[in-house]
Amino acid sequence: MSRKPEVNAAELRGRYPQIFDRPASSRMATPVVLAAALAIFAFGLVDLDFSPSRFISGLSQLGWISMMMIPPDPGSSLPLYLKALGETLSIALLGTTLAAVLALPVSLLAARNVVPSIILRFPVRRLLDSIRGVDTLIWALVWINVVGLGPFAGVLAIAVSDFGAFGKLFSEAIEGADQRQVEGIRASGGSALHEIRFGLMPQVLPVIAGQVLYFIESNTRSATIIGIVGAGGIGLQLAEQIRVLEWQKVSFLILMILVAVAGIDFISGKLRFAIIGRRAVA
Amino acid sequence: MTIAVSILPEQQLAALNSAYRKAVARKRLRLLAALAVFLAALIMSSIGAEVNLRTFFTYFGNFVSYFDRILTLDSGQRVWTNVGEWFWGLHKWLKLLGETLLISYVGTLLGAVLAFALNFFAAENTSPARWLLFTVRRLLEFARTVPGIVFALIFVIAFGLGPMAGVLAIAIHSTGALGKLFSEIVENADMKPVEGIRSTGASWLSCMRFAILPQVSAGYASYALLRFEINVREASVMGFVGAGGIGQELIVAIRKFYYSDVSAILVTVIVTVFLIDITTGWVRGRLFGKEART
Amino acid sequence: EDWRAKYPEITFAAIPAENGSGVTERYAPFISYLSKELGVKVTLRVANDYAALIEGQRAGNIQIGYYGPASFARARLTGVKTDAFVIDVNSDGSKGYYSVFYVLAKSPYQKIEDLKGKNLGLVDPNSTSGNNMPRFKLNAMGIDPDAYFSKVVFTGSHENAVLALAQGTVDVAANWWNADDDSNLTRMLNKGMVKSADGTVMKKEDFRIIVKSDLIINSPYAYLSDLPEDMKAAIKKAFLDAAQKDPEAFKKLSDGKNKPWEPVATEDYNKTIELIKFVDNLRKKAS
Amino acid sequence: MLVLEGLTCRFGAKAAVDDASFQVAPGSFVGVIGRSGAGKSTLLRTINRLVTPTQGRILFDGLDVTSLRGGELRQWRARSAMIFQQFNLVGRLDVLTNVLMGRLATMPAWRALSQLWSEQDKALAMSALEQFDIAALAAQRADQLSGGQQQRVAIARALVQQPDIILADEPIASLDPRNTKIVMDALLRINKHFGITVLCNLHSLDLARGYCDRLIGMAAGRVVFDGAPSALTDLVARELYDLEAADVMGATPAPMPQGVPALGTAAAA
Amino acid sequence: MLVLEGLTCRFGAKAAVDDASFQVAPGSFVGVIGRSGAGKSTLLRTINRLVTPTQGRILFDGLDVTSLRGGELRQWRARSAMIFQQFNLVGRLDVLTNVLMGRLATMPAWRALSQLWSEQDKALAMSALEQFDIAALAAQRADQLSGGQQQRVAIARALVQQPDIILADEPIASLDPRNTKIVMDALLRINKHFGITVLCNLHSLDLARGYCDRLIGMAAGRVVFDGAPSALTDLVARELYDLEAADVMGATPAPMPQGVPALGTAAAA
Ligand SMILES: Nc1ncnc2c1ncn2[C@@H]1O[C@H](COP(=O)(O)OP(=O)(O)OP(=O)(O)O)[C@@H](O)[C@H]1O
Ligand SMILES: Nc1ncnc2c1ncn2[C@@H]1O[C@H](COP(=O)(O)OP(=O)(O)OP(=O)(O)O)[C@@H](O)[C@H]1O
Ligand SMILES: [Mg+2]
Ligand SMILES: [Mg+2]
Repeated sequence: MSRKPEVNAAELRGRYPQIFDRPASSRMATPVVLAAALAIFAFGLVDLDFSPSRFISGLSQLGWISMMMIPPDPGSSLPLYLKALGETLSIALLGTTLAAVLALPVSLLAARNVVPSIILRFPVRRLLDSIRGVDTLIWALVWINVVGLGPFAGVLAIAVSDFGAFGKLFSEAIEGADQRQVEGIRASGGSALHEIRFGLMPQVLPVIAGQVLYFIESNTRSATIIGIVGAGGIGLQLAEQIRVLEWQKVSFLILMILVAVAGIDFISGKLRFAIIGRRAVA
Repeated sequence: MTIAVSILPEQQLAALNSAYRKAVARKRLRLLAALAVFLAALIMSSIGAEVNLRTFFTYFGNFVSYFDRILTLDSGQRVWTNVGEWFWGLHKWLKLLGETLLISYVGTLLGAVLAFALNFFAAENTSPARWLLFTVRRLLEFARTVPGIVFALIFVIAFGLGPMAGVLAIAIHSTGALGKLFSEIVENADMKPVEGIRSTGASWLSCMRFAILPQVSAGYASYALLRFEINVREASVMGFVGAGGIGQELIVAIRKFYYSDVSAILVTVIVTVFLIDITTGWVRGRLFGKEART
Repeated sequence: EDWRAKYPEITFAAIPAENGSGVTERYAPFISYLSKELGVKVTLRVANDYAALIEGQRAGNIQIGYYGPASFARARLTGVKTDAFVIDVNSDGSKGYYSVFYVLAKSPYQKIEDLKGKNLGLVDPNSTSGNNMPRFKLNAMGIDPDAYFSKVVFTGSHENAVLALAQGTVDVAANWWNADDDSNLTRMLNKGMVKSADGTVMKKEDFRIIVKSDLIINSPYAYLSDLPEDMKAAIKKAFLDAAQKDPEAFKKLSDGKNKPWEPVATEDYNKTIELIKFVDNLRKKAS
Repeated sequence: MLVLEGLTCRFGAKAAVDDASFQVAPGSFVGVIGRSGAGKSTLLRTINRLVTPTQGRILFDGLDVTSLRGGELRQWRARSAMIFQQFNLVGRLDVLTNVLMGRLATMPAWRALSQLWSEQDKALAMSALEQFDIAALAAQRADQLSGGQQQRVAIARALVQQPDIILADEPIASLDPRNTKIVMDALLRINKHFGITVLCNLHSLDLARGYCDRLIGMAAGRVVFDGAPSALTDLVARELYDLEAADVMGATPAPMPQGVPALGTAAAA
Repeated sequence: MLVLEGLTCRFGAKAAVDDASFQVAPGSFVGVIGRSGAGKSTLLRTINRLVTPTQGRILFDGLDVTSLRGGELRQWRARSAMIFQQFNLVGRLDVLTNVLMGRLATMPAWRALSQLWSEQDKALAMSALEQFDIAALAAQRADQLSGGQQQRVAIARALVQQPDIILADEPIASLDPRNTKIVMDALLRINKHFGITVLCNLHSLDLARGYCDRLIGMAAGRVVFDGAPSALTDLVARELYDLEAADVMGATPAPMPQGVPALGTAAAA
């Protein structure tokens, strides 16, 4: 057994008072912030009418609803659902792709490591915020004025509103890129364009691809815009079936969406592998 | 210019080049095939989505017409000529905005806490068992894939009308989305500290608490803040369950063509988005700005 | 006739009076009839939002629209140049309907005064029978709904309002009503769509009407005012002849409940416009 | 007394450690040398049970380390402290907390998770830091320290585990000459003062000769040399490292290498 | 001929490089030595103009490098190739493309952006790779290579820039002894065969002595030594590194350090 070092606690305490008796301000900071966050949370629960009894009774109701969902059954509406799913997929794919293509150059302007000047970056960021702040319903109406009712308006509405989100997300991905690789290009005499093309893009494209695919997925699920512009869509069908309490159709539609999303996942995995190599995907 | 490389003899070069080309060709072929598939999908979609560029360019001028109208008061003047009239409902809107923020806050916090509790099990490098990894991942996938609105509709039937259903729907969806993102951060975390702490005889829980958490908490906060912002907008969709807030008010104004109200509410919302973006940017900077740069 | 050259394709847009999912199937035969009759391609668009239809007509790319009375009034009020040309006619020959408040029969509520502090389910901000008329009626009774009820919610559609009531999500719901055997409720009951929270199928006796409004004029079909006159005439004729020339298609539209369309003029909706103006005025007063 | 009996550790088909058997007497300072990939790291990690051996046994004072599980396994890890080439500190935690990590195995979970360290533990950690002249940095974040300072923090962490044996995996590979000396001296001090056994992987033969009582040479997972530093002839060293002995032994290279290496003669990758 | 005249580079109040003046003759192999934070990296980065100097001038064959902007600046960067400690390759691009990055400054932008490399450039890049025995890896992604291989790719990139001078910033700090030798030999080969000037930061005095014609010692941003390696006395080295000379010079330490260092006597941080 080894000898243990001897420790004189009192003496150490005298030598390092700030370690042993941290000032109240630094000791209390975390608990105070936590308490404040919890207080707002508790206030929210009360203000928003949360009640444990309703929650419990609701849970049993949920259990009952899940029982009603078995087995999933589309009834006679399968062709209708398939068509709606197809429409939704087309709109989501096209709209999201368009948004990504437009957002990429703009996100460069919003990234700190590409445009160091805050004066230039600020308006771009605020523009992106504004676009995100405008409700998708408004974008739908705006595009109906241009191209009329129909799926095309949905594509454009999705493209614009996702443009705002992508601009922000992409610029954050760019800011997180490894600066050393960019420096390597610069040191060999590359121009700013070269730095972006060879130093940044290989790094951020995988991240961007992941985000775009996630948005395609989520647009596939969302009901709002696609229904408003008069293009049907699977989300609308789902909402309708819940409203009329056709639980078996509901579960069938949910399954359809899950399968579609899994399909997108699978295909996108393959595509990403092809584009950026296995390692980056794994 | 200095000669720094002696060019190889023709023959040797040809051999190397062909080896390179062969290796690259496979990659390039895959890339081209992928692009072709993607393009084909795009073309099919544009047929399905009835894309019509001619209409688009012919009537593009109409793009501003809606904005033109919402920036006009009932009296026919521009909105900024009479700000008092434009923002007549500011008091009410701020209250509704507060409600929206509260819904989003509670929903995001609930979701983030659940996601936090689950994400270590969903990350390849920290999950204690394969079956746990699989189960939790499927669970998160389900929570993420089923649209928020569906949960809201089901919850309104289960829990009754009111913000609770909306908040729970937001919370569930946030759990799914954040759980995946959180676990991705964990998968990118440096495992050396974990090993260091594990080697001292610490339990799994301690390893997560002391080795993983300090590395990932900034990332967690960043994603949770982003989610909060998304949920602020999501909350408007929850209007019909009685959890509308400002979003519901906006939709009513749009549908009833109260033009100047639309722009006034939009401005209120956009200013809020600015503030959230600037604040979250600041918080992110505080949390992990310095480390990220060094 | 040169209007066909100018309009080789026309768009017909409808807002689902019932749930969106059924509308496409219901309209399909009529659209093909219309297309045949007019000699141009007719495209059907079903938007689940009034605002989309109004904006579409304003931009001029929806030639024919099927409105609710209130949304038609709203379109006129916001300057859309569109004219009503035919109107739905009920099975009893009347050209209007009513707004009613339903409660569950097993509930203790007998009159509106019993419902203070309860939840009211309306339909949609632009729905006449589902929002405007109920507010008008309540105002006449001296009730400010937003203060009087604990919650006032838009359920999104007439069906949803009934379902919300059936499931107890709201305590009282506004809805349209034609006659004892013709209302949204009876249509839903016939299809077995109404189930209570525990899943049992409900009957007519499970509901009770506690308030009934004045007559509301029926939904119009409207075309853009600046279409060529001969084109407008052709469209109007096609509609008026529909019940005769293609009875199957016509019947499908209303499940055989409606009589043939009758001509109508935009002026017939002046009262509705007044009603909307009244409701708008309530807005700034309320705050 | 640490005893290894036929210890084997495979990753797939590859045996990273292959049938290693030796004993380490208490209080000795043993160096493990060998080429990259020889299995040095895996050997140490297996002893700490970060890696589970495929075959063979590890005994410590009669305790069968190979069969431990759960809490007992954690106790063993606490008794056999590891020091890593990359320090493996938690960069975002402060230095003191990093050192206190060495006490985790001895305290109840709830106290640890809420960071309620006992006064005693704090004093222990501070005194360990003081021993290495970095007590003044206790409140700084670990990733703000230089490499040498970080490694000293890691050694302090090992020390507060109050271990019976210290396993150091190339503790100086990332350090400059100055810090190398500081860190190796610290290990030596622990070894001689407290009698704690040290098992230390080293790249540099010079250092191994300078500090260790005994050397174990590994190649392709097998123990190929075991003896006093003085017994390590150039021949053995050359075999171990597969290099010109002069390069291995760290003799100052001739001021200008004999003739410039011709093009295309660079060693194969 | 590279000439530095009173070169100063400040970050805020701190002068990372402080009034440095010296000349480097064409074809020489100059080592820059000094403690961590002495300003070695900043010196090299300023010469390449990755960092803009605060004061002073850099001249190369009469060209005033300090005043260059835009395209001319990029030409200069191409002429003064950098090699980094962390390699600074683009991990997701393949090895050949990484080497071709060295040609960017010489080709029209549109060709570069669409990756239409000329046959000539490709031959150049492939030959450079073959010189370092890694032509077989040309199609692999750079981040799949080992450290030593990556650094060789970086050197190949520097070579295809056809530079007049190579600035190497601790090129071997992340490498093991074996790769260290390979990389340093490669630099030496370039220097002797093609007469390209090499300016190389090094941590290890042994290596500096072994490979360089001339050493420049820095401390706190100032040039404190400039002369032949043989002129670097123990005294100077001690001053440079603030250490016992014996430790710096890499002489084999005594088999067992005289007496165990007492507790608390470790060198101050
Ligand atoms: N987790 C693992 N999975 C698969 N193979 C591994 C793993 N860890 C180590 N190996 C392999 O086992 C062999 C021995 O590795 P080890 O890290 O023990 O060598 P080492 O002597 O420490 O080398 P170095 O000096 O580079 O640290 C190597 O070939 C390595 O590739
Ligand atoms: N971008 C920068 N901003 C602020 N200070 C800097 C920056 N770059 C370097 N410094 C400071 O300048 C001084 C010299 O740094 P430099 O990197 O040149 O030293 P070095 O000799 O290369 O050290 P090392 O051996 O650690 O690489 C250091 O004190 C450093 O903190
Ligand atoms: Mg190792
Ligand atoms: Mg440096």
